[in-house]
Amino acid sequence: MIEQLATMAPGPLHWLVLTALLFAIGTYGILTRRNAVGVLMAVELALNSGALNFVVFNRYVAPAGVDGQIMSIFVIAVAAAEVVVGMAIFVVLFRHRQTVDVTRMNRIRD
Amino acid sequence: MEYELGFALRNAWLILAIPFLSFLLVGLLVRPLSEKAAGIIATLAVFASAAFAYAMAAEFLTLGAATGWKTFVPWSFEWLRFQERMAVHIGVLVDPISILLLVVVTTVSSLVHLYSLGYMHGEAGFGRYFTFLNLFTFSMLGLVTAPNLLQMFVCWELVGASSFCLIGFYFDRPSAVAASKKAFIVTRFADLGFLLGILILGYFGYQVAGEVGGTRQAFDFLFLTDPVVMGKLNAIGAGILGIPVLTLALCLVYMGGAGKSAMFPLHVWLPDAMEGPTPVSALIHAATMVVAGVYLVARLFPLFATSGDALLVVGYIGAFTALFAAVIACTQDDIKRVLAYSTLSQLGYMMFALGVASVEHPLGYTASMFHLFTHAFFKALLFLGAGSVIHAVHSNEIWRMGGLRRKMPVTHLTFAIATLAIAGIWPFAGFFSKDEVLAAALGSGHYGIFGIGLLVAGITAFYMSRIYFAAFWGGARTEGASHAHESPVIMLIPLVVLAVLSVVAGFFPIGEFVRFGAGHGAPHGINPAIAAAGTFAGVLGIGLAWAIYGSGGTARAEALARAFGGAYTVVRRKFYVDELYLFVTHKIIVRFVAAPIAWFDRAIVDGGVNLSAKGGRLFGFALGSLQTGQVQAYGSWFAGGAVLLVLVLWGLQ
Amino acid sequence: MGLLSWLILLPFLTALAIVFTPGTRKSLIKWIALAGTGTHLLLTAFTTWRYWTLAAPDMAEMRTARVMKLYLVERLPWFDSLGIQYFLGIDGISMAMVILTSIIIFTGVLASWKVEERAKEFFALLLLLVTGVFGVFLSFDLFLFLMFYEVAVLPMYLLIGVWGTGPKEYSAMKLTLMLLLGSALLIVGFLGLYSVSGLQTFDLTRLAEVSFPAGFQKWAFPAIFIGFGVLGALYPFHTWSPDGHASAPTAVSMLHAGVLMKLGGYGALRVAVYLLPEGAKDWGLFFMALTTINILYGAFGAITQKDLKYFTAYSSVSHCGFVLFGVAALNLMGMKGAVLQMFSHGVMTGLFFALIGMVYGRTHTRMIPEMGGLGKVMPWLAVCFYVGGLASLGLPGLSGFVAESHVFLGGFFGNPWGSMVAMRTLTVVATLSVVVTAVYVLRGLGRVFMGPVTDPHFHELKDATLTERISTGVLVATLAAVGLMPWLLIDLIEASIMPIVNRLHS
Amino acid sequence: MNGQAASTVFFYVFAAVSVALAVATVISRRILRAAVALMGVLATSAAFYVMLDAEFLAGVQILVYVGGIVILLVYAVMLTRSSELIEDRPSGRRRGAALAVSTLFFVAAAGAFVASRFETLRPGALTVSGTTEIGRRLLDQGSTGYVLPFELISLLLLSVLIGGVVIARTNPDKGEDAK
Repeated sequence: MIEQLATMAPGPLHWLVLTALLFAIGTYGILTRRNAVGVLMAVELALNSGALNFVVFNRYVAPAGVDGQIMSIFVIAVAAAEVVVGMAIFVVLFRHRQTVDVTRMNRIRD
Repeated sequence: MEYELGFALRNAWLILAIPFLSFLLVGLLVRPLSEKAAGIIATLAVFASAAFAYAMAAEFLTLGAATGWKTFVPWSFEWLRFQERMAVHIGVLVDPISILLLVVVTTVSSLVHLYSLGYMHGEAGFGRYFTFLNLFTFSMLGLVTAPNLLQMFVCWELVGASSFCLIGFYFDRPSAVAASKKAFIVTRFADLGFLLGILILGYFGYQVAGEVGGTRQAFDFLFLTDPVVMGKLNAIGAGILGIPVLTLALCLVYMGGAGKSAMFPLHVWLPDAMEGPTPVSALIHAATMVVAGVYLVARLFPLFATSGDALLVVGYIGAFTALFAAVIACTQDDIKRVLAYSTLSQLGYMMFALGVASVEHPLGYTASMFHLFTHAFFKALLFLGAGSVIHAVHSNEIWRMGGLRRKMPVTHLTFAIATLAIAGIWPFAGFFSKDEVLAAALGSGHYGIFGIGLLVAGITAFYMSRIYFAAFWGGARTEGASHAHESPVIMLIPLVVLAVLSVVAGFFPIGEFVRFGAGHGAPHGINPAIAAAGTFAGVLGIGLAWAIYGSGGTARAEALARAFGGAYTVVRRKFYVDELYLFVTHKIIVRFVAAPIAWFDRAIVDGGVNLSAKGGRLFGFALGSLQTGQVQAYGSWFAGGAVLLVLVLWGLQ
Repeated sequence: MGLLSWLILLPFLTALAIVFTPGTRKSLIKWIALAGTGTHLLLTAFTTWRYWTLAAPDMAEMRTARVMKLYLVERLPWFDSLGIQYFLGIDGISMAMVILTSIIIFTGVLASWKVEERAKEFFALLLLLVTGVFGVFLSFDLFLFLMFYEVAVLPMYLLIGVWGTGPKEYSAMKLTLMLLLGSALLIVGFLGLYSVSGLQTFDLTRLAEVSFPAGFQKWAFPAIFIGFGVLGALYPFHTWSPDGHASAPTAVSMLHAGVLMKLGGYGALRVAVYLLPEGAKDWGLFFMALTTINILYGAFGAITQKDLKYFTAYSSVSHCGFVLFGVAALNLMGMKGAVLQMFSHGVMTGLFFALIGMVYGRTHTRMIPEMGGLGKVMPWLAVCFYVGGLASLGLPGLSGFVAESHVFLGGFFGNPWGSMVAMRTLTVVATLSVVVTAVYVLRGLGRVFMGPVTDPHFHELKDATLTERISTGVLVATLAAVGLMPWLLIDLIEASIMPIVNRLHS
Repeated sequence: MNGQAASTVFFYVFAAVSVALAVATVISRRILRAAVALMGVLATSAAFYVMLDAEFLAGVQILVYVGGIVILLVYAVMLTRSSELIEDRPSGRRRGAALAVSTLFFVAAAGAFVASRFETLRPGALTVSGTTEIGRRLLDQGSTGYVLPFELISLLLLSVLIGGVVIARTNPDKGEDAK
């Protein structure tokens, strides 16, 4: 089996399907997680798959440049910023409502 | 007009303006200040119109001989223009019958106004009473002088409305309110026919006016009774159900007349209308308004004569009503109701007199107008006399009166004159006119109608004598009757004047100018055979009444009533016509039409609206449950939707 | 700034003045409202005079004209790229409606003299509503027309929802939604006119120069007619009217039944029949039949009503049926009758609702069976009520007769584009309403005002106050004036109806 | 098994691990465990970067993501109450919906990729050193340079730093309100 696998060198399609899968899993997490921190983690997952995607395209479509990689760096930076702000909000939120369960954060409805 | 008109005819508008301005003045300005002044001003105004009407009549009579009694419109102005050839002019039409009616209306009206000053003295709403009375006089004069169908209809409705107001004068009495409503609604129903008749005549008149050319207006009587126009109208042929258009239109118009003149089966409102003050009954429900129907037929008589069939309808319904009402009158105990049925019966007389008239035998036309003329005086007199009695006894019931002969000599004498007049005894007015009506029926070959007329003459004499004997002869049957005393002078003056008129009116040579066609209607002498027969019937009726009621006791009357048994009850209950109406209107119309419609509206139509609203709401709720306020749920929809959209777009490519 | 703009602006400025008045000074607010509407009445009188002097010379020429002639025109580009203009003008029909509205709002303010709760907001909204109504009657750009229409409808929602009685939220919602449904149809129709004409304009006078294709007219006419019909209580879209009127406060009922419902007939005549004559010919008989149902159905519906306001509302359904019936008859007499009936019914129903408000303010009930003998206690109100009632059953001498006789004649004379037999039959059926109307009017009023006084408390009630006498007196006088001198109104409107008729015949 | 084949096998192994860890991240009921799984996913991503010849990025990934962000997350988790560390399972409906949406997304995306025929692309030879080039481009002021976004990101990070402190700072007044 391994031999068989070894003959199937990963082309762009494989990479892209992988990133799509990771992104889908991230989406699933965003939509189901009840803990706000968990939601944030799922977001990181999705962001990460996005960054990976950039690099994949960089590698296969424009190997002469590094623009994709630079984009990934930006993604990572933005992700970092997002986590910081998100965590700060969660801390405040937790302090006020004693919970970070997003399913109970439905006051927007009223 | 090539003839020089006198002052009155040149200023004919005054005949309408005087009572109208007086109505406004009294109703809006004077009444709130002083009720008494309102009454006096109103009365003066009506006397002024009476004087003016006499002046007009005098001028017309002097003019008439020269012009051949030509019909003309001395004054009019355009009031309402529907479209070209369809304008309505308010104006004054002068011809023999309108002059006749003008005299009758203003005379009776002014006497009734005078009488009311005494009769209504001290009543609450004295000023209101005179306001309405003035309004009525104005409308009636407008009706009489109408130069076209529309003005006729307008005033027709206005007399109806003022009659409504006056019947319901004692508006805190439920019976008066009910009676006023009934009168208005029943006549309104009849007016529906009138309105439809106007629509039909208006439409075809408009077409004919177009063919004839010129600037003539479709609604004008002068236009409609023009021989050329009548010929064209008659030639239109079948309308619906094979009935010729003209006949149909005239029958519908007659329906209006029958309502106002209380012909069977639209008569039910008139007896109830006696809830109004007695002078009102005398003026409106005996002498003037109720003859409007007769007047309408007479006004359109050339058309009716052209159609022929419509005239037969008029004749038979009139004859039937005359008999029907006379029979009922024999069994009623309320003096005003007896008089009301008597009025019905006499109106039937006038109607069938018109019905038997034709182009070949136009005597009925004259006879009808003659009877209208004399009847107005003696019937008004009867009502005012009855009012005087009621005023004294405080009851309408004839069995609560009795022996008033000595206590109220003037009232008694005048009432006796009126009774003899209506019974058709020479030399009182009724004799002449009744004789002429019967002669017309016989002369035109309507023997059946003649027979009915003769029979009714006898019955009339019977029931009138009945109330006369019951009220004035024998001994006082109640406290009220024994303490009765004569009415004040202001009430007696009209009685005396009307009594004099009831005696002399018959000698008035009305046939000289009220006639239809040339030559035929020449005044005729008394036909001895018919006169004898009529007088015999009258004397027989009086004698019978004397035999039964002359003693003043009720024993013989009760025995007689028992002898007739069920038939007596049926007649006494007025053949149950009222009950039938009540059943139809309340049970059927309200319960099976109005109530279901109201329900249908709320339940089905509105229910449909509410259902759609509910549907919308449910849909909203269904969507609303998606609004959880949870970002993740929104996210699911957003992401799913976005992906689906991409897929759809992709699929489309 | 022309005269017509001032007609629209004056109520708006009055509303603004009220907004900037402290809410606690209620009597000042009322006086401002009264002054504004009183001035408006004078301005309307002046406009009438101006219109009359301008239009009188053209009257004869209008008899054969096919394009309506507007006076005192004000025209400014607004959204130029879409061809939307600020386009005001006036003709006889508008003039009659403006006079009506001005009278109704003046008397309506007087009739609302007793409003104490949030008086400031009430009067401000009322005047805003009226601004919209004036705008509708004066604008001849369909877009502007719709805009003013919405301006008129939305305050209505608040006025009923806040100051109403009974199930007011429900009624307000129903009324607003159904009216908006109507305006949705109108928007569809108007956009159709806009695009099919190919002129890139909403200008009514220019659209009137276009002969729209028959296929288009066939669907656009019913859309527009029904769109206006909803407002004019066309069966079966009338159900907002009983509930809405029953819940609305006095002045709003007056304005709504008196004026806004007239918009239905006005638009049906002005837009639907005028612009789409071919559609009108196709659908005339159908709508005649529908409005015949209206007429009788409303009348029969009124017989069994217990609540005075429902009673009047059903009567309005019947009377508004006459308006649309006259329009659908597609001839001069019918359309004249329709406009006359709009005016007449406007005044009459304004009077009714004003009186009901006054009676209710005294007895605190509107249920007919609970009242009785009030004529003895409040003779002024009783007389006015009866005058209104007699006008509504078409008594000659009051305005109702003039209008109804026109409508009946119009219906009976019919038009060449439908079956004459059918049109006549429908007219005959419709005339039945004169009897039914008499029945319900006399029954209802008889119960309330006649007979013995049923409740001893009623003896303590007072007759009308001065403001109430003025407000009802003005309305009664208007009814009588139109009834006695119909030519005043007929001369005003006839020349403006002729182009509509002539267009149908060309 | 040559180098090429080895890297192919590595790809599949890492992919499987990555996906498994990702799934663990989103379905684990213990937040701390999820955080660890996420760390694993990010680490495997670093390996992917290496496979894609982006060594610099791999380093950044380890340093910033795994070392910074995840630790931050773990800290946040630590700060919250212990009862929050184990979360309730989301409702079946929501999981179903989320599964449907994510599956749909995956199908759509994968379908798009398949349809686009990317497999025809072959990796070209890298002409420049990745790290050097990144450094140069980031600071390049020319038309192909990223100096402006770079500066903006720096600003963003600074403001986030300050903002985070401001938001999370204990405010005595607010604290009173909360009670």
